Amino acid sequence: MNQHIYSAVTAIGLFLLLTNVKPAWAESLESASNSPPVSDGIQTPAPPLSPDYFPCTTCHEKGKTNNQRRQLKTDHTDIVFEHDEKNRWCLDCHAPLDRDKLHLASGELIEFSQSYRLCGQCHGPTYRDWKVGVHGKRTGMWNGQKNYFLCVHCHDPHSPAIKPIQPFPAPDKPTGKPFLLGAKNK
Amino acid sequence: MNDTKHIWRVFLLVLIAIAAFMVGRLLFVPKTFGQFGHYRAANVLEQRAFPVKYQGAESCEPCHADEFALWKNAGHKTIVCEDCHAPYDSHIKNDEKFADMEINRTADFCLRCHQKLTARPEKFPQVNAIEHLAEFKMELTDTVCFKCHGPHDPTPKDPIDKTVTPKTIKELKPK
Amino acid sequence: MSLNNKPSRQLNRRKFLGDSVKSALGIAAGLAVPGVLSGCGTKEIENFFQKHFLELSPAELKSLLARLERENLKKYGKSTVVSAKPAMPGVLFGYGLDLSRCIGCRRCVHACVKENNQSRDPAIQWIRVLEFSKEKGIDFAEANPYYCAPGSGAGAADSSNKLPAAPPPQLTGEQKQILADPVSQYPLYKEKETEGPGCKVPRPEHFYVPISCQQCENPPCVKVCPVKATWKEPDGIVVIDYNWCIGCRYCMAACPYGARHFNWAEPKLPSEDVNPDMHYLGNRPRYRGVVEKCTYCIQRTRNGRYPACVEICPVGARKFGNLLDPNSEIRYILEHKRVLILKNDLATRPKFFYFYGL
Amino acid sequence: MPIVNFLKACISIWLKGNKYYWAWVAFLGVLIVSGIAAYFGQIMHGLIVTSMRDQVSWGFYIGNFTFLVGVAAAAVMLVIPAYIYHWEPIKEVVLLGEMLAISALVMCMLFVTVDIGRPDRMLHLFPIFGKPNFPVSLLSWDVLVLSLYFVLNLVIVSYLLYTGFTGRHYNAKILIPLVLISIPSAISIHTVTAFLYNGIVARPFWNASILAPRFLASAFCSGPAILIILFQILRKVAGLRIKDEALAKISELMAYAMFINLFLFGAEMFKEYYSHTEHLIYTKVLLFGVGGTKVHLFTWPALAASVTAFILFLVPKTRKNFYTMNLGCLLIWFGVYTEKGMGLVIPGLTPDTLGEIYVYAPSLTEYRVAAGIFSIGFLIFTLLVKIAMPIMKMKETNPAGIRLVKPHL
Amino acid sequence: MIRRDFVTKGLGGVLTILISRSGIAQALTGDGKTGDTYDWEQHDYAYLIDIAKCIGCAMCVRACKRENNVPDNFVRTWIERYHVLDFNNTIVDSSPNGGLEGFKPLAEGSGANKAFFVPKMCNHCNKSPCEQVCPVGAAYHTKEGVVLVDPKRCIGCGYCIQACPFGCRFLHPTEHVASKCTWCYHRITKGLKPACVLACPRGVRQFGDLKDPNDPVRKILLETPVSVLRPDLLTEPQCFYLHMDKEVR
Repeated sequence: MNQHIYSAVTAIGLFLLLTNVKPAWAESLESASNSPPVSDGIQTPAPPLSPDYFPCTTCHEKGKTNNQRRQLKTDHTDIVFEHDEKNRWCLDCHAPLDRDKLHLASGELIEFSQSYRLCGQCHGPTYRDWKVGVHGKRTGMWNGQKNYFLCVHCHDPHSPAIKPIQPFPAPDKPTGKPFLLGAKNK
Repeated sequence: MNDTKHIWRVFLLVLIAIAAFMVGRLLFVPKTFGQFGHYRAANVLEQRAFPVKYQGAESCEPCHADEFALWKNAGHKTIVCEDCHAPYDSHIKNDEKFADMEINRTADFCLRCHQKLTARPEKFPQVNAIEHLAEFKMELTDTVCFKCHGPHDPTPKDPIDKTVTPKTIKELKPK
Repeated sequence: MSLNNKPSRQLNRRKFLGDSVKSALGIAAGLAVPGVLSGCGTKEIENFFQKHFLELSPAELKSLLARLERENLKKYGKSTVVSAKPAMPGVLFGYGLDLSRCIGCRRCVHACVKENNQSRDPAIQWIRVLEFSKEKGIDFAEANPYYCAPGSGAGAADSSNKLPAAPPPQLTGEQKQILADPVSQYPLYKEKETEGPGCKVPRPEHFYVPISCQQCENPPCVKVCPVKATWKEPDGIVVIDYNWCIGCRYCMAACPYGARHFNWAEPKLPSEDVNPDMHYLGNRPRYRGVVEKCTYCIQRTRNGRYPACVEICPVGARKFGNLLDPNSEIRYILEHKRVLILKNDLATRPKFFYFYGL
Repeated sequence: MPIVNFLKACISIWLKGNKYYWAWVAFLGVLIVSGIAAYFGQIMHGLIVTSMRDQVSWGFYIGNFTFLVGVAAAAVMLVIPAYIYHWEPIKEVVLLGEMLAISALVMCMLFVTVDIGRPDRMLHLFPIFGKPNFPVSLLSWDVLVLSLYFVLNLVIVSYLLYTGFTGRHYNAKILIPLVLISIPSAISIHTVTAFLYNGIVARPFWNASILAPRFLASAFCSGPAILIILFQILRKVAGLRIKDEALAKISELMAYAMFINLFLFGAEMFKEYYSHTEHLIYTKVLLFGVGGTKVHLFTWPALAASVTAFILFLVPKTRKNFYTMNLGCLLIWFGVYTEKGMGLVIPGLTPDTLGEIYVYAPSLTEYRVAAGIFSIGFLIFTLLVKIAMPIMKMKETNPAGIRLVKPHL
Repeated sequence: MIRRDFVTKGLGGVLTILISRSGIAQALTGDGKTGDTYDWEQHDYAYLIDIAKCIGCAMCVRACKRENNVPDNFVRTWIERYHVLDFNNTIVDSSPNGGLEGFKPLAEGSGANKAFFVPKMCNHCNKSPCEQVCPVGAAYHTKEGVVLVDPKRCIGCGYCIQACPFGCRFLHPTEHVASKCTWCYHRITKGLKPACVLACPRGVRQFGDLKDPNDPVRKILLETPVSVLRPDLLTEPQCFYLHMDKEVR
């Protein structure tokens, strides 16, 4: 019973959050509609899903779920969850009854390839920027067909802050051939 | 021999000049000049002694507790009382009221913040006054804003004009 | 010879002047001799008499491009396409770089090297990524372009001028794969943590400003070129005719952004790394002794594609588009974001806009 | 064919000389050969054999170029009083001054030639053959005025020598207009060279409106300083009769020029230090060194040398004493050479526009090429003087001839 | 008589100097003897302005004028409005009287792509050019980093007004001395915020102490890239800006 109450409270909280946020960026979304139309047929590379796990329904049976908020002990122990972990948990995003899908706050089930809609629920301004191509990456043609990248291509959905990565090699320091006045470069 | 005399005279002149300079310096340079730098240190204290006029919202609470409470928990809580009223010291002196508080109730004053301007951040609540009032079949007059919005709590639930209530607002607003 | 030899009055001064002009020309020719020495063979002779790019007739241009393709085939054993596609009408290119996203990973630098056939040794890199501390802000006196260099600890390497030149940077296999297929770097957060020295970017308390040619609207480099070897194209790209540049490096002194690079030695470009998609004004192989610079990947952008640095950027910090198109990304940035340009006071009016996406 | 005779005469004069002459020529010849060899290496490998890099893209060559443009321009200083005001004592040294200008200009052109990356495309700088970016690029102006000044001097010198050789008096209707044109072009070669630096907004050290006056002032020091020493050598070696009065007058003019030069330098330093903007770092490179730059080690001795020379030339006693005069000349030469050579180029380019400090010091190739070019210049000057000498001497014994030298002292 | 008088007066003068000097020193360093715990060596103030938040209401300008008795037609802090028309064309207005009367919408069809308000004031530069040029030592720096004008010392020559790169000084119309923002020195030394910070309804203006390790402004300055006006002049302004656009000069 407790967990039902918990998820109901979260859902309501999320809903309230969204309705509060909405007026601020809904207007901007309208103004952004001048930019190239973003249909839901946005071309993106395949979402980065772990081939070991996907499809999730190989393990998670459809229609069944454990709504207990808990520390995972056996599986998915590699997932570090640092995404507002105090206020949310797995089933806020993953559809409880169909693990091959995600769900929005409205309850609508969406494919993993549409995960940006899920992210956009909370990150309104970023979603707006992403749609017009200012946040996130695009490849292709600057005046034609563009490929989008999903939020989860750069951000680990479970721990979204960008992690430091290995840089490519540094440039050479210029080396001269000084004669007599050999000097150290600082 | 004459030469030494000349030298002494020059020496004396220089001495007099130095003395005159010292005396002049004593007379004209303020006492605390140069104590901490090339300036008059006493001025730092003079600057500090300048009277404080704005005392902040807390200074209003003792007398106007109700308004303070209303304001403290509402949308206008970031605006200090003295912004719309007047500085504390124009109202209170030596802990005693000596003059009435100046209050600006004009719509113009409200619109200083809430008139729609492109330069304002998008999220900030702002309206085109004429259009906004036209929605409620009102005209732009002074104090018109207070018909629906209380100055201390601007959400339309505590208006000055008690004939306007959230319910009547809903009725006024065109569908 | 005799000093008493009286010259005839007929030897007029005009003749004398004519002679002296001839001798002056002779000296001028003498000055040109070392130049002729610098290259022998028909190729150089053809180059020597080649006209300025803007004065070529269509037929001449065609044969010139064909000649360059032949040369490339001979030199690199690879068939290449050298185009001279003109600017599209109604296009003015603008570039945006999100300073709040850039992590200083230098992928753009190496993608640019690969795309634009830059010399690998001595290494020429059109993009320079500068590291600044957040506390000091953009202060060029504090800039560090050599962050995360091997053996440098945290900061720049303390190398001596006398040391032999360090070997050019070697890319690891994984890095080469990323350059070949930018999508392979995703998901970004799965990158292996163990490889190479421990230096990772972004380093705490630092931010990064990649600088390449700013494609100024009022370019000082074009102004100073004594031979009109560099000019601004109608789409705003500042280009160089590598067959016309005399290598005086006046433009390098004049550029406030350090965007121009000189071929101090014969550029080395391994055949297997040659990008066969070339543009006459862009990434075709350069010669020793000429200046080169970023052209917004003219060979890509004139065909509607994004520049290579935009395609490789793992965090999507780089944006590109048409400034004249009100629906373009770059216009959105200019209209909605906080924009910064470098050295604003010089009134060069760059079309490279740094912005804060946050 | 008198012109052939003249050339024949020239060659026979060049082939005559004592052992000092031949030792000097041989010495120059060795340096020239070494320079040509070094330049050949540079042609083969590219400018990578110099120490210049993207961060410091101009160096020793351009520094020498700038200094020598000043030397060339300084000939005008001797022309103005001599020809316009008919001031006799200086008149006799004008021909030598113009010869020096010619050799300096040859050196200038050679320094530019060795500095550029594609000397085979030099012709692109000239009209008809190329596309000079004429009114806009200061370098194209420089090409124009340098060529003009070079041709003018060549014509004037050749004409004077030739008339001298043929024993006629020069035609003032030809010579005076040429000289009149050469005065503004002498000023303009140095002004344009100053503007060439001055117009670069990206390099604040150069982007100072005071640069052109400073250039002119220092040119009026460095050119005559070399001349004074050369005159004395020629008096000894070639027996040319140049009056002490003339030398003293030149050194007096140098004192004034040096004062203006130092004053303008001081004005520049005041502006930099008082306003203390981010541009100060270049002045710091010049005066104190930043991040390992070494140019400040030369700046202070050069400044001291300039000040000392100023004092030496200001005081009549030391100005007229040959030891102190020569010392002053050497000091001035050192001072101006440092100030306008590396003292101009290095702080102008270090740190580079993105703040990087690359410590530039010339490579052996650069030294060898520069030495070769200087030798070529000295050789040209030696050869020109060698022709001028007998002609001028002859005139001394032939008062009916040209009035380059007064018949008697 | 006269001599004795002179000597006593002279001695007295020296004594008063000594006494008053130590008194001022005590008052400034707050050693407790004067009942004042404020020590000017314990503070290093900085000011932070977040352009993105500013709505241009000019409450700060009003508060400043009232708090500091700023004469009519002059302002110590003011607000500029930037209208970026396209990427090379910007209108700047400081709507009448430094924004004191508030801002009105621009005429229709001005077609601004982007617009924002920029509050400006004395930057209290660490290396202030105004102080550098003052001939009489009337402009000075307190140990907290506040640039002040001594009105009794100032001769009204106006040199500092020319020297300030930010246009922050003006000649007082009646006192005929230079006048400028003091960061409300009389308030901050009593632990209060400057009047403009107090009056700002949007938290655009923040005032902090760099010597206080827990100060929020100090934290922002350390962790966020902030801008200053005219950084190339190396005057080291102590007013920092957040979210500054390239157009701001």
